[in-house]
Parts: sequence; structure tokens; C-alpha cells
Amino acid sequence: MEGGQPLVYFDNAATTQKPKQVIEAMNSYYENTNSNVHRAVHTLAGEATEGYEMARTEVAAYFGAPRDHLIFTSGTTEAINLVAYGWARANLSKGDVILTTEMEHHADIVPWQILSKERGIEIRYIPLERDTLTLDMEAFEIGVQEASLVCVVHTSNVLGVRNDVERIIELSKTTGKKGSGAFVMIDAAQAAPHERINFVELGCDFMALSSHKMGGPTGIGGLFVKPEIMETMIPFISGGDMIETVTLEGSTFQKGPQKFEAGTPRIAEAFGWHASVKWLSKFDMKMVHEHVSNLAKMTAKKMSSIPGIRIYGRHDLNTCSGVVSFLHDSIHAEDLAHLLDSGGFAVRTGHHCAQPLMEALGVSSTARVSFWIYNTVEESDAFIDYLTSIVEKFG
Amino acid sequence: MEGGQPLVYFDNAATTQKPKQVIEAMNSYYENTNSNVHRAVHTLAGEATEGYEMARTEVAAYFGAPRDHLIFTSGTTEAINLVAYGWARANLSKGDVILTTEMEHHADIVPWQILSKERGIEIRYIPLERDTLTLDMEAFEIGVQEASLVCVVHTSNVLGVRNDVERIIELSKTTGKKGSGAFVMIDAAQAAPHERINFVELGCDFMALSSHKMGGPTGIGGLFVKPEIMETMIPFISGGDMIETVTLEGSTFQKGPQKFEAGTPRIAEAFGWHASVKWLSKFDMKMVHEHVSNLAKMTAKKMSSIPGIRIYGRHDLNTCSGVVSFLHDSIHAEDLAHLLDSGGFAVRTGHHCAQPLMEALGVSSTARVSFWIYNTVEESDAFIDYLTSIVEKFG
Amino acid sequence: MNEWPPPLQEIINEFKDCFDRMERYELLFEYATKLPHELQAKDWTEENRVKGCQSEAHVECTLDENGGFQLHGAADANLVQGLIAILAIGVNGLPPSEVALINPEFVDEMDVKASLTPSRANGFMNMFEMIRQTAKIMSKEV
Amino acid sequence: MNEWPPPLQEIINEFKDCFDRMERYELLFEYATKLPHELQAKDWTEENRVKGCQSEAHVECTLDENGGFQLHGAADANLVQGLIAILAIGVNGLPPSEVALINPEFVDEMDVKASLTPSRANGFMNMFEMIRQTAKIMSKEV
Ligand SMILES: Cc1ncc(COP(=O)(O)O)c(C=O)c1O
Ligand SMILES: Cc1ncc(COP(=O)(O)O)c(C=O)c1O
Repeated sequence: MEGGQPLVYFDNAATTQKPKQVIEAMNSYYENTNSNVHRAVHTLAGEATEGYEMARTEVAAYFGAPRDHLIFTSGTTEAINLVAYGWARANLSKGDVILTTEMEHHADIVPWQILSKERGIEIRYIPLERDTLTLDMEAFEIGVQEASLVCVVHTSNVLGVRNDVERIIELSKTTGKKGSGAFVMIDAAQAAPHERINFVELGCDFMALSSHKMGGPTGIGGLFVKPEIMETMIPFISGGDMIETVTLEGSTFQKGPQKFEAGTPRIAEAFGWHASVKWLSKFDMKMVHEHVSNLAKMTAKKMSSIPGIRIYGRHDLNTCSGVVSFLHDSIHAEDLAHLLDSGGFAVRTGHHCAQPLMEALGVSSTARVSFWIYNTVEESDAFIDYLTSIVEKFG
Repeated sequence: MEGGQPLVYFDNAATTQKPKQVIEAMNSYYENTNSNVHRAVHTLAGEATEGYEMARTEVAAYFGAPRDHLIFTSGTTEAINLVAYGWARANLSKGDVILTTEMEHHADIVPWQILSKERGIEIRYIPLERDTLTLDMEAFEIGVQEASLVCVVHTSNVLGVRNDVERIIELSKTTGKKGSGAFVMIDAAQAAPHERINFVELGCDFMALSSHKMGGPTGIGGLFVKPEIMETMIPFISGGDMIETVTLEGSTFQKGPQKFEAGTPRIAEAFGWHASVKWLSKFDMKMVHEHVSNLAKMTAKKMSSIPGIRIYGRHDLNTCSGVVSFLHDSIHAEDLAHLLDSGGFAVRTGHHCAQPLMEALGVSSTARVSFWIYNTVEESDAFIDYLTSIVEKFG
Repeated sequence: MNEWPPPLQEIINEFKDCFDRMERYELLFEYATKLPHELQAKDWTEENRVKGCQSEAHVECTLDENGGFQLHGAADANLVQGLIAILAIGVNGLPPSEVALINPEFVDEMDVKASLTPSRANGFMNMFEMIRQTAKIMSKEV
Repeated sequence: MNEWPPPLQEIINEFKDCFDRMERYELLFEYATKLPHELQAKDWTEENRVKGCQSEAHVECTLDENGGFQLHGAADANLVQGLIAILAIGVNGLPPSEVALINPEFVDEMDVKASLTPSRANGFMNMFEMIRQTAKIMSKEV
């Protein structure tokens, strides 16, 4: 920063900083193990393959699932696209309804819109209750009865609200699709850094997430899929490594996650993600949640007493995550972010890839601070002081 | 290795080792610049975005193209899939013919087979001349006249043969699709580490490649596309960052490469790839080619005088790359690779993701050594000695 | 070294005298209030919208009775509006042919570009291009 | 510590006495030629193919007149065939119920697993499972 000012990083919902163990794991891969995987018998290739597959085992285990439940993707976005291309295109057709919400990230909207346009599948959106800023669960109870696929964000990247995914899954399974049960996709991108999720216990069919939001590297993420459902999926990205045999007439495919991992995979990235879950395993995630959630609650509370600041979110709920979205009555969000940046506070502004939610909130953008493990009360206090001075000067 | 034996890495066609500049560039990103891109106004985000977009500029420039020609993907495989999903699905239909070859990597076969099955588009394969191990250009001249899209590997990952892509593109443009000109996709995965390719001069419409085969990190690659053709492409992977506006009714998309880069991109990987082209720029690629090609020629020549060894490839041609495929009459390829590995030589064996080519060669697999910049004549000599001793013992 | 129209040069000097980024922002905010021809929100159209800005920004160009260039504009973010104002103060009244030649680097000299994101910088560049293109056309018409 | 059938233990000891990996490979090659019941290529079927091997490998199990387990097999790679041979020599004649309980870790003790790739190791594990499953079924039928 200008003048060597220290940086306070409050943009963790966009991407987290990486612990040194993660950087070291990737360095060690590149320096000692670098080799392509699955394809050769030499020692390095064996070590690389073992490390890559061990990453699958350990990342899957961190989320309470056996290794054959986890397909590596480049992130949440590709994971949701894999559900759309690999599963929905093979299992849904005209007349089916995809139920999602107004609270979704674009990653959980646009793929369905494209599918809908192509296949005539209908999308319906559960609204946000304008007063409580939570999903309208009564509307969900009715809507789910017609739904074949339910796609819901676990924890909002704007409001910090955690949806009652347990109930959503329960309702989908028991009353979905006229009682025969709906499939459920959970966008866990913002949940994974905040709580320990057990995919198998959760009971959804698909769960998408990104490594880079939980201390891991960019370029990798995953889709968890129940194996019996994985079997009903068609190939998405195709090429080497995902095939069993290729002839000029046609090809047959691998079974399990490999069917969906074509080409040279994200090898170093898998080593890095593995290191990040190993690092996270050392924390009690209940305490991490409490720490981060408390920072958000405390910050939101103090901010709301700054004149003109308006908070968007429910920081009275215990389940709230580390996100505080806010606006000032007269200072534009973008100006706010610039001004805060000049004080060394990295704060995000914009529509947060959630334009329909912005629409529901009646704004075009918000400023957002988001905390993680390493943020402190002191940083929050300094932020409040600086924000106060900005509001005094520019408000 | 067992007993601290030094490792000789001869599996460069699978993936290359990484220069320290590349590892350092990624470390420096993670330690100093780590932030999400395109989305925030704070300083770190600005630096990350600038670095990410600078990587696009510089990687594109290395391949002789303006920055708006380059879409980042996770590698060659995803790049070819992007042509299949993003371009071919929007621009080809029943009755169109995709012309490819028997020499392709599965990445350039399977996506077309899937498309063909879905849309009734026909695939035709130009055969390999069995005696010269090069493409049957007479068959190409005839075949191209019916073709709407021509997909050809620039340099084979098995034979080390470089196709006459200039002539292939010329013929496609002038005589393709009954004279109206065919579109051309070049798989440059194996070419990029060997020669300096100028995308604009080459004149093809699409060019796919992988960072990890040219000294860069895993998890990133690119598709070069002529801008006027990029405009005719529909979104493939969709979500955040590739949209202009999202409403519940539908979305509009970005222009240019960003339309095809949904979600958090491969940020650290872009920094790494940038560092690898910067590193490669310091070399005279003509001399790199000569060095690597000479190693292959010399090794092939010496190997062919080892009893029972049979070489697959054309190491008499000046254009040959650093790949030598071989078999022994009585030692199975896989046994060979294990035995060589016990001497510290990392050699690949298998079908090399080119089963149709294996079929054409009349084998089910080959062993393969592949060289790059850092390999030496001494390593090749040691390899020949060791291979000779293995053949004496086990042949 | 670029040469700037004197009114623009004057503003640049003012920014150079600032102590830090915060002071430069204060100055930008101040200029935002000095925009000579503010484009009323009712006149914001898709046509005059600047693409690539995170926030809304609109600009229009006209000629005054003497054939001098006049920039009209507005933005919902003050820092953007400040930039528009500076540009307007800097170029208003000049012959369009001169406006068409102005270099966007004055923003670097003011040292506010460092505080623009690439997407903002992009928006700014887009705005700048809109203005230069119009000035070019105007200078041919004159 | 695992306990192995004496003929298998003997082979393991032989491998343990090897000086290095090359010597262990030589020994594996030697065993490849000692496969008791080689499955002729004409009898290689999709049914008896071992999945997950990079090379072709086939195994079948039968019972001899005394109800003893008999492993038949073959592979086109010698190192794989060597492993099949060792397993056959190690378990042939045993009651299937005992074969069903054998632990694949003998390969670790022989220290050849380090030289198997995960995909090969996988193939080996698949073969091993085929054999154990068949032995289990046989032991119930007896
Ligand atoms: C000629 C060729 N094409 C495509 C590929 C696929 O590249 P990637 O695995 O990086 O997607 C490879 C590498 O394996 C190759 O050699
Ligand atoms: C809730 C939610 N879903 C999906 C995404 C997309 O994740 P990625 O950009 O890593 O693909 C994000 C992050 O931006 C998110 O916050």
C-alpha cells in the first residue's frame, strides 16, 4: 500500500488468503513430484498419482464422504455446470421444473437459464422475504411439490444468511416432484469455510464448492455426487483419461469421478486443496464459525450506529456467517470502497454476482466486508474508526 | 529414487518440469497479490486483475496474437470442448462434416464423437499412411472438400511427427466445404513447447494448448480464437463474471474472452503461465527445437541398433519433435517402463490417449521417451546404456 | 511529456500538490460538485451510458455557439463524476479537433489512476474513447 | 504381522533377500515362467479379464479333486504374470475358505508394490478381489 500502510483484508467471501502450508504443498509438488497422473508407470508419475488421489480421499473425507463421491472441477461454477450438462441434460426434460431462489449467486442461475432455453425446462425462484431477508419457506413448501431439481445456496455470499438446508433437503426428498422426491443441489461455496459439512449426512444429491474460498488454491473445486446418481450422468468435458476405449466408431467411458475429469487434471491444485483441508482440520470449525460470526455481528452492530449506514443481512441470527453488506445513504458504494481502500481496508463492492438478490433488496450494489479465521477484533475496530471518519468527511 | 539414484525425466510430452521462475511467480501471487479478480475496487484486487489480464496480454503476444484472441481454459482438453460446445453446437448441424485424423489425441476425438451423436454431425478421419507414418495428404485434399470443420493435431504426441499445418489450413480455407472454406482447429499442445507459433500468421480459426506442457503450471491452458468467430460462439460454462446482466427472466453476456471465463478464474495459474512464456521468450525457439529434435534423432538412431527394439516415428525428418516411441519384440512395454524406472529413467508407456493411432500402428501401446530443453546428451547416452543392459538381461 | 490545455494543467497541478490518496479523493469529490453541465438523471439513456463502469455514468458532447466543445455528464459515484468534471473543465470550449487529440494519461499525472480498478479504468477509457470519437466526428463536420 | 501360507512365505523371503529393485524384477520375471496353470490366450475372455490393468491379464479359479483351490491365469506383461504365478504357487491346493482370507499385503512385504503404479496396483487389487470373491463363493458351495 501507499506509504507501506498495512493491509486489512476483508474480502474473504471473494477468496481467502492461503496458509503457508498450502503454498508449500504446491511448491513441494512442483519441485519434487511434478509429473502427469494416471498414465505412466514411472516412480514420479506414481507419486503424483498417489498424491492426487490421496487429495481426493482426504478432501472427500473432510466433507464426510468416500472418495468416489468427489469429482474435481475448476470450482463451484464448473461444478454447477457439470450438474447442468452432465446430469440435468440427461435426466430432465420439458415439463420438469427447477426450483431455485432469488438469493443465488449467478453460478446457480445462469446455467439453469441456458438449460431452460435449450430444453424448455422451467425455472422457478423462491422469493426472499423482504422483511426478514430469509427465504420464504412457505413458498418453498408449495413450490417444491412441482420441482424435479432444487438448487439452493447453503450460505449467502451477500447477506451472510445460512439457509435451513436440512429442512430444504428433507422437504425436497419427501414432498418434491409430487411426493416422489426431488433431486437437490447445494451451493456450498460460502458454507465450506464456515462450518464442517458432512455431505453424506446432509443427504443432498449434489454439492458444489471451491477450494479458493477455504484457504486452498485457485483453479480447483469439486462436485460431490451420490454414486448412484453419478451413474446416471453423461460425460461433460471429454477427452483423455475419462475414456475406457476410443475407436473411430465411438468410445466407452470410465466409471466414477474419472468419467468427468478429462485431460490433465489440476494436479498441483489438488495437492494444495488437500493441504488446506489438512490445515482446516486442525481447527474446531464450531469455534471458527463463532469467531467469524462474532466479528460480523460486532462489526454490523457498530456500523449500524454510524449515521447513514444501512446494513443488509441478519446479524442477529446465530447461524450468520462472516459477511456484512452495507450501504451509506449518500456515499456511493463504489466511492466507499475506494475511500476505505485508501485506508488499507480491502472491501468489496458491486452486485456480488447476485443481481436478482440486489433487485430484491432494491439496490444495484452493496459494499461488503467478509471475515475469516485470521481477522481480528482490532482490525474490525480500526475499520469502524476509519469508516466513521469517512462518513464524517464525505457523508 | 531408491538409494538416492538420480532421476532422468523423459516424460516431457506428458508434462514438463517447471522453471523456478514459474514457481516463484505463483508464490509471489499467493503471498503478495492474492485476491479475486474483476470484481472489486480495492488495491489487491486491482493488482490481481492487472496481473491476470497482463498474463493474457503476454501469453497472447507470445503466440503472436492480441489479447482479445485468448480465452483461458483449464487446458487443451477444455479448450477443444469449448470449440465443440461453444462454437460447433451453434454453427454446425446435421449434414456438416468434421474432418479429423487418425493421429489425434483423445481430446480431439471424443468431444466430436459426443457432438456427432447428439447432433448427427458426421466425423471423418484422415488415415495415417502406414509406411510413412504421416497423414495421407491426398486423402486430406479430397476429404477437406466436404468438411465444415477441420481438426488436426499440429505435432503428434506419439510419433513426434509435425503435420504440415500450413498446407492443411491453406487447403481448408480455399477448398474446404465445397470451396466456401472450412473452419480449422489446431491442437497445438505438443507444438507449443517446440516451436514459436504465431496464431495470427498461421491463419487457423481456433488453436488449443496447455500451459503444463510448456513449463507452466497445471490447471490452465487456452483457446485462441479469431475475434469475429468468437462473436458467433454461445456461452459454454456459465455463471459469474461472464454475464453483463442477470435477471430472473434471463441474462446477457460479456463480449470477448470473458464471456467464456465463468466464475473465479485460474488466477495463480495465469501468473505462472505468464512466467513460463517470459522464461521461454529468452530462448531462441529454433535452437530449442534443434536441441530437442537432435536428442530425439540421436536417441532413436542408437536405440534402433539395440536388438529387438522397434521405433515408431520419423526421426529422419527435420521437423520431428522430441518424442521417440518404441517397443521391444519380446519385452512388454509396461515391463520395459518398470525396468527403466528401476534405473531412474522416467519413461511413459501406454496408448498415450491415442488409441486410434495405436490401432493404425497395429499395437496396443508403446513406450515413449520425450525430451525437452533441460535434457542432455549424457542423459540420452546413459539411457541407451541402461536400455541395452535391460534388453540383454530380459530380451 | 504531454502538454495539456491550461485549465487541465492547472487541475493536474492541484492534484500533484495533494499529500496523499485521501486528499486526492477529497479533491475529486469537490470537483464532482463543480461539473459544468450536469446531465440530469432523466436524460440518462442507453446511448449515452458509459460501458464498463461498475457504476452508472453518462456523457454527451455538444458544440457551443462558437463551435467550442462542451462535455455534459453525470455519474452516480462521485469519484467518477469528479473525473468527468475535470475533463469537462479541462476541455470545454476547445475546438473539437483538439479534444480529439487529448491523451488519457492526464489521469496518471493526477495519480488517481492507481486508485481506479482495471474495470473502472476500463470504464474511464471507454468514456474517454466515446468523447474522443465524438470530438473527431464533430471536427470533421465543422 | 500377517501369517502367510508356507509356500507364499518362502517366496516373500526370497524377495526380501534381493539386493535391489532390479533383482526383485528379475525374480518376478523368473516366476512369470513358473506359472503353474497358464491360461492360454484362446481362453482369455471378457469374463476372466482383470479390469484396471494397463496390460491384459486374465485369471480363473477352479477346485481340484481334493477340493483344493487352483488359480489359472496369464498376463501379457511379465511383471503381472509373475505376480499371478506367485499368488498361484502360494495358494494352490489350499481350501478356498483360507484363500478367501488372504491379505493382499504380501505384495508390500515382497517390496514390489512400490514399483507398481496406482493403476497397476489397482489392477492387482482388482485381480485379488476377483480371486477372493470366487474363493468365498467356492467355500460356501463346498
Ligand atoms: C496432442 C495433444 N493434445 C491434447 C492433449 C491434452 O492436453 P491436456 O491433458 O493438457 O488437456 C495432449 C496431452 O496430453 C496432447 O499431447
Ligand atoms: C455462493 C457462491 N456460489 C458460487 C460462487 C462461485 O464460485 P467460483 O467463482 O469459485 O466458481 C461463489 C463465489 O463467488 C459464491 O459465493
